[in-house]
Amino acid sequence: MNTHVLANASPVLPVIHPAIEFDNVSRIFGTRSRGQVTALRDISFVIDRNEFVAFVGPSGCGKSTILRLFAGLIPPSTGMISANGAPVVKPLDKVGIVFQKPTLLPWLDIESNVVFLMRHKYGRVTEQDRRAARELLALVGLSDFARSRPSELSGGMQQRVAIARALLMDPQFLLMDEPFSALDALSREEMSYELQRIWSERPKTVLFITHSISEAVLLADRIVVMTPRPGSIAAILDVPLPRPRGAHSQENPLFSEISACIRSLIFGGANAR
Amino acid sequence: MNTHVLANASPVLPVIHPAIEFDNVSRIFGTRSRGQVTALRDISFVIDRNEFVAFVGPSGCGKSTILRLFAGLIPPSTGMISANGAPVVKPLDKVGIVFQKPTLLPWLDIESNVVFLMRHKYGRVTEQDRRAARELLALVGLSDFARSRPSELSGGMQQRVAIARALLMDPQFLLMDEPFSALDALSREEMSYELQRIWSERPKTVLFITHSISEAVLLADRIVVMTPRPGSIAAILDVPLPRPRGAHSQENPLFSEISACIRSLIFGGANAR
Amino acid sequence: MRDRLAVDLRQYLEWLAPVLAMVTIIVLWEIICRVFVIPEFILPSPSEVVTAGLNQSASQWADNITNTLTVAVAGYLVAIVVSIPLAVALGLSPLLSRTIFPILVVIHSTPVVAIAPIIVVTMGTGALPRVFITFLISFFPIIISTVTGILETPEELLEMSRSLRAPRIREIVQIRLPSAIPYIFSALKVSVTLAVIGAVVAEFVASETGLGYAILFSTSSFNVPAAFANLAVLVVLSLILFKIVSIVQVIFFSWSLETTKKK
Amino acid sequence: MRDRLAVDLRQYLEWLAPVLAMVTIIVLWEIICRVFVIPEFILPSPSEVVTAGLNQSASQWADNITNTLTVAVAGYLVAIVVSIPLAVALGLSPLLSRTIFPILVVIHSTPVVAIAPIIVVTMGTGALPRVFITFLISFFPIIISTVTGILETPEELLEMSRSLRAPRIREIVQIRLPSAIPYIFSALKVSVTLAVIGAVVAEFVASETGLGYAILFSTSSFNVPAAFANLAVLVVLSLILFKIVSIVQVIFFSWSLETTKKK
Amino acid sequence: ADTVRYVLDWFPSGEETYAYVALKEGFFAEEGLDVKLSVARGSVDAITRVASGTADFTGASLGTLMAVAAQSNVPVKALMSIYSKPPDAIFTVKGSGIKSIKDLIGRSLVTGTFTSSNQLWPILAKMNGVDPAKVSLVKVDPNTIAPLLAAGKFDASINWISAAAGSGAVLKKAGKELVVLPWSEFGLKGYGFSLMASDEIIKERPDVVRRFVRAFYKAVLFNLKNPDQAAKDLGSIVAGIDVASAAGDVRSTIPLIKNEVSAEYGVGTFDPALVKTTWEWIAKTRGYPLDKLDPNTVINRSFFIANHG
Ligand SMILES: Nc1ncnc2c1ncn2[C@@H]1O[C@H](COP(=O)(O)OP(=O)(O)OP(=O)(O)O)[C@@H](O)[C@H]1O
Ligand SMILES: Nc1ncnc2c1ncn2[C@@H]1O[C@H](COP(=O)(O)OP(=O)(O)OP(=O)(O)O)[C@@H](O)[C@H]1O
Ligand SMILES: [Mg+2]
Ligand SMILES: [Mg+2]
Repeated sequence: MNTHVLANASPVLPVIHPAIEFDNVSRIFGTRSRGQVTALRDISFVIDRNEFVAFVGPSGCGKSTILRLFAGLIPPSTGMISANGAPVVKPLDKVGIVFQKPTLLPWLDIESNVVFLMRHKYGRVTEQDRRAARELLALVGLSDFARSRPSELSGGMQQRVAIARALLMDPQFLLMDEPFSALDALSREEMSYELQRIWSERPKTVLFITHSISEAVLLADRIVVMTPRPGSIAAILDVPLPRPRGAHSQENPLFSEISACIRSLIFGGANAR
Repeated sequence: MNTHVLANASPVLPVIHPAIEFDNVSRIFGTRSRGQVTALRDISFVIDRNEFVAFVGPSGCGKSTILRLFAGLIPPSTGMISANGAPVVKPLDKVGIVFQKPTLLPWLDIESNVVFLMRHKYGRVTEQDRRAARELLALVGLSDFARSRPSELSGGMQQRVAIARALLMDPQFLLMDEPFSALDALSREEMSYELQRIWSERPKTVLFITHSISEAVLLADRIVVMTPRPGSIAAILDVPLPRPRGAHSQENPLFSEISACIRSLIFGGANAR
Repeated sequence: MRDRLAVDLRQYLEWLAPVLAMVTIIVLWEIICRVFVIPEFILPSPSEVVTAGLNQSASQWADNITNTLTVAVAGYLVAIVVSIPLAVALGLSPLLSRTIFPILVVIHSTPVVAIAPIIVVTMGTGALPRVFITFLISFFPIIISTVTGILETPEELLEMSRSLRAPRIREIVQIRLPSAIPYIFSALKVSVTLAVIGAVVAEFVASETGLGYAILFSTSSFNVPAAFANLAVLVVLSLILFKIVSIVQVIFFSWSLETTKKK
Repeated sequence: MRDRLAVDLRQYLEWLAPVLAMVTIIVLWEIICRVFVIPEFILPSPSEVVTAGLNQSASQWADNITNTLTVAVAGYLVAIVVSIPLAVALGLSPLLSRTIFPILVVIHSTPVVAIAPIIVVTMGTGALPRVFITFLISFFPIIISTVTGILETPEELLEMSRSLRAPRIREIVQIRLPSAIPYIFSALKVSVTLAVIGAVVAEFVASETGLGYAILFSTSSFNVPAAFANLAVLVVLSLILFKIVSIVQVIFFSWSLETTKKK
Repeated sequence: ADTVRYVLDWFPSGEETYAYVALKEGFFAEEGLDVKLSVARGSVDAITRVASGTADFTGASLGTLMAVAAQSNVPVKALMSIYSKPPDAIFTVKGSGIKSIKDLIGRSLVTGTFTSSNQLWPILAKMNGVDPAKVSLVKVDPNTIAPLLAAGKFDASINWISAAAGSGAVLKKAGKELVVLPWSEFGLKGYGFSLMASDEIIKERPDVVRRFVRAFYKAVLFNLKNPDQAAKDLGSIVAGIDVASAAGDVRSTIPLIKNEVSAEYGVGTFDPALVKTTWEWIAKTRGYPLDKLDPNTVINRSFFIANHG
């Protein structure tokens, strides 16, 4: 069903490894009430370096699990995951994650929360980091809240802090789990553009989970559409819309075409494809 | 700026009190870093009995604060809030709330979480409640997870549990704070229809916070559009689309008209109206 | 397969390690006693302790253990039964808390020996004063931890409760206490060993039986190995009670350990 | 304005209530002693205690207080410095935890009196054995609570840390310990009064100065009012230390009390 | 000056004045001794401290030393006897009708939990034709005995004579009068409180030991002659001593030191026969065979010379 074939099948040329590769990955959770639950079954896909890939699919289909698998936070039950050709056996280096929940540290103020990942990973925070943090806070519209505690922020504001925090890391892999879910239409659009700008200025491989089809089409190079029970890949779609994309992209007939296709995959069942 | 005038202005006829009334309500938070912060300023609106009102507005404009004020969870700094004509001075009775976070109890399984509000409010849970809970779990697509613990559920699944939990209360006031934010397009649409069905079968006053403009237009009788800093009401729009609404409603030109109007209010500033 | 073996080995090691540690300590202790010829009245060697233990009649052992155990468990249960409701009251009323807390600190920091006369004169010399002393020594951690746990309940859960206008008692029983469980059990573990100490101290003050009495009696009659034999049994009792508390948590409140075990 | 007054009154009451409670207890105690003519050698009346206290010379008071306070504080600090790193180690290694925990339970449930001779023989009769005894008595709650707190760290924060491949030490210092703060302070409060008791017990078994020695000495010479005077000062010391710990939490870790105060 | 360490076997009181008198009256200084004092918690603790080298000298019960020596090879020797009679006694209140051990039948008796008297009691009782089972005996914290007696919770108590003054004062406050029945009058014989030293100091610094014994002996004699001054000396060094009550305690110890035994053998000496009697009592109470210990091996008579004071 996958539209892509493993890229490293050619043995002669110097192999350029894909950034992310899932090869027949399954993940089973042991639960107390329902025994073994298969969250993901036989997931295979390949993401190239600096590609922007979106994951869409119904709630509970295993999107967050894929993110955690790739980040090396949980091991796959079977199958093989690799990053830049090396198997993922422990948490990846050079990863920035926006988790589904903001997970801010309640005892730090907002600016400290933004630089926290730096401090935590490298043990120190330079003045330059702090400046970058303040710029990112401005970018997400929270300059006034640098000294506030997370508990004083609204849900959407907390989520924006989490985004700023991950961007500050300038990671090679940016993994975002429904980063804009708590944002209003306006902030959402602004953030989408900013994310695209950052991504084009400093290319990185982005794994972007969303439940907004239009957001996926707007942002992604390719879209992985998933189905649940057990989580598996229904289709992987290319989005050949020209970049930079913006409000105007939505007028491109391709946009609505791809959107409709995803919609039919999700709403109408995978066979409709 | 409000399009509605207080309903109880006529002194002769027996007064029918509005379900929800905010009269010049402001709310100031004391913060450690930034002193007094005005989250809401001079908010006035009236919601009639069994009306479905949606609140949209940028992140941090005070939507959740309005919900908490009406629920009586926090007092207003100035102004007057009343429910059915009586001032709100303590938490309201007959209220069902879907908070912005799922706030499930980690030590209970999903079914027990759904009936928990019953047990907590009334001290006991009847077999009928349990049956209703199972029906609601089926409705939100989580029948298989009745015996799971919240930690075994995905973000969207947890949110659906929170929705089922509030619906079980069959409250006179249903307050929902971005209830569908973690849901995918499909679940979202399904849930919207179910919510409409429930609301029409057992009418109740619904205060529905969302950041999806189309969702607001699809569901609400009226839409309160808010602007931030400090949070105030930009406009209150009627949505005279015929009910029952569904996918077909989106084809009604009124739908896009109202959507555009809201969009311009949010994106283009309130003056554009 | 190899993974399976590793897991087995690991589990095996988990049981073996503590036993091994204990055995090592005891063997080292024996060796040190022998090599440095440490006199038994300062530190008897394990073998001397065992001999002394075997010299004590079974009925005497049964007596001592029963007496100490009964008092320790009774005092502990009283401490739980009194402390948790009191902690709930203190957690909910800052005024009450401010008023009562100093008194509790005073009670807890009063050495039992200093008030032994009052206790013995008012309560006599039966089991009552001993249970009371045990209670006095072991109640404090439960109160402090329960109060902390009750106050640390996540605000969002409390807001949910308030939104329902649930009676206070249900907010406590159904929300605050369950979320305070990790705190409560941390205190219950501290208190159970304090209860054993309490029972021993109580026997110092007024008793003719029990392990504490036997320890002090043996010491006072210079039979240090016998004192250590009783001490060893006392300590094993403590370990067992501690383990029981841990097991109760694992069985009945396993969710409170969830973050620990999730992988 | 009326609200303002109510707030003032309330704050006033919050300070007044505990003082009032203490005063009431003392007055009641005096009345009971006088009405029922309770002999001073069982329960001296507050006035007799005060008289006895005034009879003790200022230099003696200073001596007793300094000695007990120094030992209590030193033992307490040692307990903190030893327990928190140890707890971190135990919290992170289940194997170590399984191995060491039984030993800690054994240490904590050994009555000091039983091992006093060894301590005195090996450490002499100076301040060292007393600090050691204080440490022995007060370290346990800190370990138990810190371990619990470290293990109860929200999984999502740990996952964040793991995703950064942060060194273990930073996970502990920057995430686990801060989120264990409510647990740690709950234990620090218990331990500080235990440290005072520890200092007193240490003086019971090996010392010639301090409040604990004075209590035992006065009791043994039937000077119960003097014993109570020293007991009263001891208890006040305990209260002050307890309050200091609370204040440290409020000043340096106020966020750990946030849920408590949010309205 | 030579520094030595003396450990008291109980808190400073009228029965523990000797070291303080020797300090205050300059007896130690005269011998060129710099004496450091410490306080143990009972005879066993005191002997343990001397045995383990934490102190050089102590004053403690000879019977305890024998019991200890019978258990293990403890490197401590008794040098000089001070009490030539056992201090154990029955305390009761006037009007209780208890005038002898026999009168205790059917009455209630309270005692300290860990006092060595408890082991003597059944033997003494039997010797006086009393079935110990017919006397209810309750053990409590020693500090609570006097209050319990004063509160009338018990008919009598087992105490040491040296506690008579203090207990008498407590009873007086309750309007009662103390009656003391020394066990020495009911058949108990043997040496009590004695001066002891560690084998180590005996071996390493015999001269210092000799001088210490001489000074201590002077203090004992001073006590006999000037009980009030002895109490004052104690009070001048130890804060919180009630001098009047301490003087009473000093007086109550005089008959233990100066009596028909000391009249015969002299204060300070150990008569081998009485030493043997002391051991026989100990052996009986502990259930030891008589040959478990040669009682005279715990005594070193080479340092005390009666007339050098
Ligand atoms: N407890 C608090 N302390 C201080 N400020 C607060 C507190 N709660 C809310 N605020 C402030 O009030 C404003 C409104 O917050 P609110 O949560 O109502 O926003 P919202 O409209 O729900 O936003 P979102 O869509 O992001 O959830 C924000 O600026 C926030 O910083
Ligand atoms: N720790 C766990 N224990 C048991 N089951 C789990 C666990 N984590 C996830 N699952 C199960 O795995 C499936 C996929 O979960 P996941 O969180 O990846 O979904 P998702 O696609 O991110 O959904 P959402 O959009 O709602 O966040 C779900 O059915 C969930 O119940
Ligand atoms: Mg997810
Ligand atoms: Mg909100």
